[in-house]
Amino acid sequence: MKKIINIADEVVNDMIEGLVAANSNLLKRVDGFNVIVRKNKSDNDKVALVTGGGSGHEPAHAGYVGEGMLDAAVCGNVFASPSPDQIIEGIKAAEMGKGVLLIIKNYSGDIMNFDMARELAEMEDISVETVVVNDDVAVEDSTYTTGRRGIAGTVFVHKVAGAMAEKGADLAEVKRVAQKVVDNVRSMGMAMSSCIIPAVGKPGFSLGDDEVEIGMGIHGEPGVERTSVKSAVELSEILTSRVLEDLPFKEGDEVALMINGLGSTPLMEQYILNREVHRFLTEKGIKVYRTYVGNYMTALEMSGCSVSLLKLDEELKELLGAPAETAALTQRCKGVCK
Amino acid sequence: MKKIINIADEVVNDMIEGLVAANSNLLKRVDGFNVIVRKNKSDNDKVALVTGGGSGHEPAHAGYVGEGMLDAAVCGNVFASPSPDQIIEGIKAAEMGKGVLLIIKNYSGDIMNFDMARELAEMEDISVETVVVNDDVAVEDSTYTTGRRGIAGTVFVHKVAGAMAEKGADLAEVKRVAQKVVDNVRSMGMAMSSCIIPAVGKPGFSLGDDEVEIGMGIHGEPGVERTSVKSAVELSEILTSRVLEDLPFKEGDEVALMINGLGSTPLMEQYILNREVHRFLTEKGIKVYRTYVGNYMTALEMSGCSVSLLKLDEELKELLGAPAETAALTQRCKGVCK
Amino acid sequence: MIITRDDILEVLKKIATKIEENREYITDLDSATGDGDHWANMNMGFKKIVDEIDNLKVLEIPELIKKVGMLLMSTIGGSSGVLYGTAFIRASQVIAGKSELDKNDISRMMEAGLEGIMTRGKAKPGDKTMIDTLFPASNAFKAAIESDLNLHEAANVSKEAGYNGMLSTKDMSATKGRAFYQANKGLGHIDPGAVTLYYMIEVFSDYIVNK
Amino acid sequence: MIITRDDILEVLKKIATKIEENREYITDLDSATGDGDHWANMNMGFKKIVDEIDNLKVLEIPELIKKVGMLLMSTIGGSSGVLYGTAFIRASQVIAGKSELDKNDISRMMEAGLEGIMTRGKAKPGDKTMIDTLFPASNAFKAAIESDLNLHEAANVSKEAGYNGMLSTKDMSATKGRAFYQANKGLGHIDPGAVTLYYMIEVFSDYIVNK
Ligand SMILES: Nc1ncnc2c1ncn2[C@@H]1O[C@H](COP(=O)(O)OP(=O)(O)O)[C@@H](O)[C@H]1O
Ligand SMILES: Nc1ncnc2c1ncn2[C@@H]1O[C@H](COP(=O)(O)OP(=O)(O)O)[C@@H](O)[C@H]1O
Ligand SMILES: [Mg+2]
Ligand SMILES: [Mg+2]
Ligand SMILES: [Mg+2]
Ligand SMILES: [Mg+2]
Repeated sequence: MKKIINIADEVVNDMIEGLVAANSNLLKRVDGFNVIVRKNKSDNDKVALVTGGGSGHEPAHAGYVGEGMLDAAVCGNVFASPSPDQIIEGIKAAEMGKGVLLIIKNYSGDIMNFDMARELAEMEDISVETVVVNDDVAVEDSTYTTGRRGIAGTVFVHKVAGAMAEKGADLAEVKRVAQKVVDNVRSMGMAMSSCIIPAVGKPGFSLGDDEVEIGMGIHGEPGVERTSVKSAVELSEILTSRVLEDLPFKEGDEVALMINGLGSTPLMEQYILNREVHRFLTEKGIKVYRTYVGNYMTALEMSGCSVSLLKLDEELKELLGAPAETAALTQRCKGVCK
Repeated sequence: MKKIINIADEVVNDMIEGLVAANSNLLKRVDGFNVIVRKNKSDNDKVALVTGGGSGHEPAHAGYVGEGMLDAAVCGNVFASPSPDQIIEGIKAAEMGKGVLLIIKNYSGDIMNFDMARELAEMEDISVETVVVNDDVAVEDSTYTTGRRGIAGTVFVHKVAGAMAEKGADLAEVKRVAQKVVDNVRSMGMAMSSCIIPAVGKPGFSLGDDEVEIGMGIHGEPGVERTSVKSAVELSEILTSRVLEDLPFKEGDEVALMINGLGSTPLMEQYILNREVHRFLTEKGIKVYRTYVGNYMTALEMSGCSVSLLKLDEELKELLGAPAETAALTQRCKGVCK
Repeated sequence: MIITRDDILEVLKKIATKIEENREYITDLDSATGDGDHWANMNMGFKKIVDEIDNLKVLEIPELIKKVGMLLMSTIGGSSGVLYGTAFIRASQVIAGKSELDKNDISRMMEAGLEGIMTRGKAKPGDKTMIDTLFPASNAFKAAIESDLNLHEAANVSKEAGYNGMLSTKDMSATKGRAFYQANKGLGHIDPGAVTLYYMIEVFSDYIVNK
Repeated sequence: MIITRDDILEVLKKIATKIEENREYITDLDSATGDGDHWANMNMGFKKIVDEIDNLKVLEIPELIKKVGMLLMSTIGGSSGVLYGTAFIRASQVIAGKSELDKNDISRMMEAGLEGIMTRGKAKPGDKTMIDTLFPASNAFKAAIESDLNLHEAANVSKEAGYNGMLSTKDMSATKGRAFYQANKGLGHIDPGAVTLYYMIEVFSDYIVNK
C-alpha cells in the first residue's frame, strides 16, 4: 500500500488538521471532534446546513464548508458514518437560532446515525429538518443502502440550499429547495479500479485489465454490469442515457451537469468525457446551463467517474449561480467587487 | 490501458473541446488551433500573458486562463511542446497592444519552440518578453531539460503576473514580478507510480510495490533517489528540507505553500502531507501566509505529489491574494459584491 | 429481589469479558455474513465501558445506562454502534429517577431497547438481526413476570427464549444489513449481532441466578 | 548551373522518399540513443510536404523554402520540428527576392540554416547532433566555391564532408538532447538527426550531379 499517511487509524484526524491548516481563514475544527465548521459564523442568523458521512470522499464534505454552502461537516472514519455524538457537535456548533438542515446521503449507517443525532438535537430544543440524497440511478438497493445511494449530486444540494440559507430564508424554505434538488438530480457512475481503505491495506475488489464496472458505488459497492473498456463516446451514452431515462429529463430541459472524477481519473479524461456528454445532451435537445468538471466526490484513489444532471428552473439557476467561498468550490459574484 | 478517451491521437483536441464546453462563459478556442483564450478580452488594454507546454498536466495550463491569470494557453501534444505556429496564434489572439509576456517552463522543447514563436511575433511587431520557470530543485539537468525543470511553482507565476497585468501595469512591470516569483519559488516532488501516455499505451517506467522515487519530474524523468515508502512525516521533511535549503528560505520568512497532487493521489493524502509540511515549517520559524492544496499541475494519472514554496514580500502577497476567475482557480475579492 | 448500581457495573464488566473471549467466533460469523468487523466493533465498545468504569460508578442508574449507550454509540460508530447505543439510551428513559431496579423495570427496559433498535434500523423479527434475539427474550421476560414469576425465574426463561431466537437466525435470509447483499443472504450462518445480544442476556441472567 | 523552383520541389520529394525508405534504421538509432520517434517525426513532416506540393509549387523560391520550414515545424513539433523548421526559415531569409539559386545562394543557405540550428538548440559541433553533419558539410561547400569549384563539385565535397561528420557522431558522447541522459550518452551509435540531415545533403548532391 503506497499512501502518504502516518498511522492508518489516524488518517481522518490528520486529514482534518491538514485541511484546517490549509484553510485557516475559512475553517476551524470543533475541539476534540471530527467536525469542521465555518470560521466566522454569519452575522445575520441564518439556517445552518450540516452534513457528513464517511471520510475518503474528499473534498466532500468538509471542502464545501464556507460562505454560500455548508456550515458544518462531520467526518466519519473512512467509508463509515460518523456517530451521533459527533453529528450533534456539528449541529450545535453550526446552529444560529434559525434551525438546522441535515443533508444526508442515503446509506443505512448514515441514516441511523443522523436520525439519532436529530433526536439528540431535538432534546436540546434545536429544530432540525433532514433531506436524504439518493441520486444514484444505478441500483435500487446496495451493500450499505436500502433504496438508492447518494453520490456526487449531493454537492448540488449543498450549493443550492447553501445559497438559499445565505439569503436568510427560513428552515422550511431551505428544506424546500434542498428537496427540490434531491427530486431533480440523478447520477450514474462507473469504476475502472479499486481503492484501498488505509486501515484495511488492500484493494476492496479487483477488475481485469480490460474491465470496467458500470454503476459501481463510491465505496466499491457492486454496480449493474462488468464490461470491457469503452470509448468515451460509448461511456457517455451508457451513463447519460440511464440518467436521462430516470427522471425522465425531456427535450427542452435546462440542466446543470457534473462530471465527477473518483480520484485517479485525470482531468484530461474528465474533459473528454464532458465533451461527449455535452454532444449527447445536445442531440437530445437538452440544454446545459452550467457544467462542473473535477473531483467533487471521490472514493480515495479509485479510478472512474460519474455523470450527474440536475434539472433546473429559474429558482435553481439563480441559487446555483450565487457566490460561494469554500476550500473546494469558489464562485465569484456576478457584480463588481467593492 | 484503461482510459476514458476515444482515439489516442485525438486526446488533446477532445480535451480542449470538453474544457471549452464546460467553461463556455470564460473560455474559447482559437479556431483550428490548440489554443485556449479568454472569452472576453479585458476592455482596458493590458499586457497579455501567454503560456503553454505539453498536455497531460491538466488543469495546467488552460485551466488558468481567465480574469486575473492567463490570457492564452497553448496545448502541445501529451508531454510534447506545442510548435511555434500554435504559440504565435496564442500570442496574436491574446495581445491587446501592450505587449505579451511568455511564461515558459524550462524544458528544451518548450524553450526552442517558444523562442521561435517569439521571433515570429517580433516580425509582426508584437513586443514580447519571456520568463523561464525552473523551480524544481531535484536535479540540475534532466531528460528534457538543460538546467532545472519547471513544475507546479509555475502556477504562482501565472497568478502573480496575472494580477499585475490586470492592474494595468506595463510589460516591464509584469515581467519584473513574474521574474520575482521565478527567483523566489522552489519545488520538489516525488512519484509513487507511472502514468501512461495515451499514444504509447504502456507505463513509462515502473516502481516496486514498496518503492517511491524522490525528485521525479512531471513526465517521469528520473529523480534523485528510489527509496521505500515513507510516512507523511518523513516525506514532508525530505521534500521540504530540500526546498528550504535551496533558496535558502530563512527563519522569519513568509511563504505561500502549494501541495500539488500529480493525478491519482487522493486529496485526503494531500491534506495529510500538508499537515506535516505546516508543522515542519513552523518548527523552522517559517510562516505560511497562504496554502494551496490540490491537483494544480498533474502528470496524467501518476501518483505522487510536489511541495512548492514561494517566498513572499508585501507586493507578492497582495498580488497572490487578488481576485481571479478561471476554470481551475477562482479567488473572490476581499471586498463586498455589489 | 432488587438490582443495584453495583450489580449493573458487574454485569457490564462480565459482558466485556464474554465478548473479549469470543473473538474468533464472532469475527468468523461476521466474515461469513457481513464485513467481518462486528467483534472488533463490540470489543472496542465494551473495552471503553470498562475503561470508563470509574466515571460510570458515580452516576445514578438511569444516567449510567444512558452514558453506556452514548459511549457505545460514539466508540463503535457505524451501524451496531448506533443500534446498541439507541437500545441503552431508550432503556434509560423508562427508569427515570430510579435508584434501584425491579423486575418490572427490567422488562420495560428490554421493551424500550427493542423498540429503539426496531425504529432506528427499520427491521423486524425474522430479518436475521440482533432483533431475533431480543424480541423473544423481551416477550418471554414480560410473560414470565405477568405470570408472577420472580426476577430470577424470568431471567432464566428470557435467556432460553433469546438463545432459541439467536439460533433461529441460522436459517433466515437477511433482508437488512450487509448479509442481504450476499447471494445466499447469509443462509446457514447465525447472525453475529444476534449472538452479541444473546451474550448480554446470558450474562445478565447468569449473574441474577448466581447472586 | 542554376537551381530552379522545380529542382527544389524534386529534391524535396526525393528526401521524403529517402526518409520513408529508412524507417527501421532511423528508428533503431533513436531507440538506442533517444526515445525512438525520430523517424516517425521526420516521416510525418516530409509526408506533409509532399501532400502540400501543389500549394508549394505556386510560391516563389524564398516563400517556398520558408513554407517548408513552417510545415516541418508545425507538423513535427517537439525538438526536431523546430530545429529543422528554423533551418529552412533562416535559409529562406538569405535569398529574399531570388527566383533562381546559384552556388553562392546555396552556400549562404547552408550557413544560415546551420546558424539557425545552433542558436535555437544552443549546441555546437561535437555535441552528437545533426550539427555534426551540417557544420562540416556547410564549411566544405563554402571552401569549395571559394576555390572556384562549380556547384556540382561543391555539392560532391559537401556530401563527403557531411558523410564523415555523420559517421563521427558514433564515437561522440551526447551533451544535448535525450541521449545525454543515458549512462553511455549514446556512445557507439550514430546520432539519428545527423543521419536525416545527411540524407538531405546526399539527396541534394546526387540530384545536382545527375541533373
Ligand atoms: N437495520 C438493522 N436493524 C437491526 N440490526 C441490524 C441492522 N443492520 C445491522 N444490524 C445488526 O448489526 C450487526 C452487524 O454489526 P457490525 O458488523 O458491527 O456493523 P456493520 O454492519 O456496519 O459492519 C448484524 O449482525 C445485525 O445483527
Ligand atoms: N539542442 C539540439 N541541437 C541540435 N540538434 C538537436 C538538439 N537536440 C536534439 N537534436 C537533434 O534532434 C534529434 C532527435 O530528434 P527527435 O527524435 O525527432 O526529437 P526528440 O528528441 O524531441 O524525440 C537528435 O538526434 C539530434 O540530432
Ligand atoms: Mg460488520
Ligand atoms: Mg463495518
Ligand atoms: Mg526522439
Ligand atoms: Mg520525442
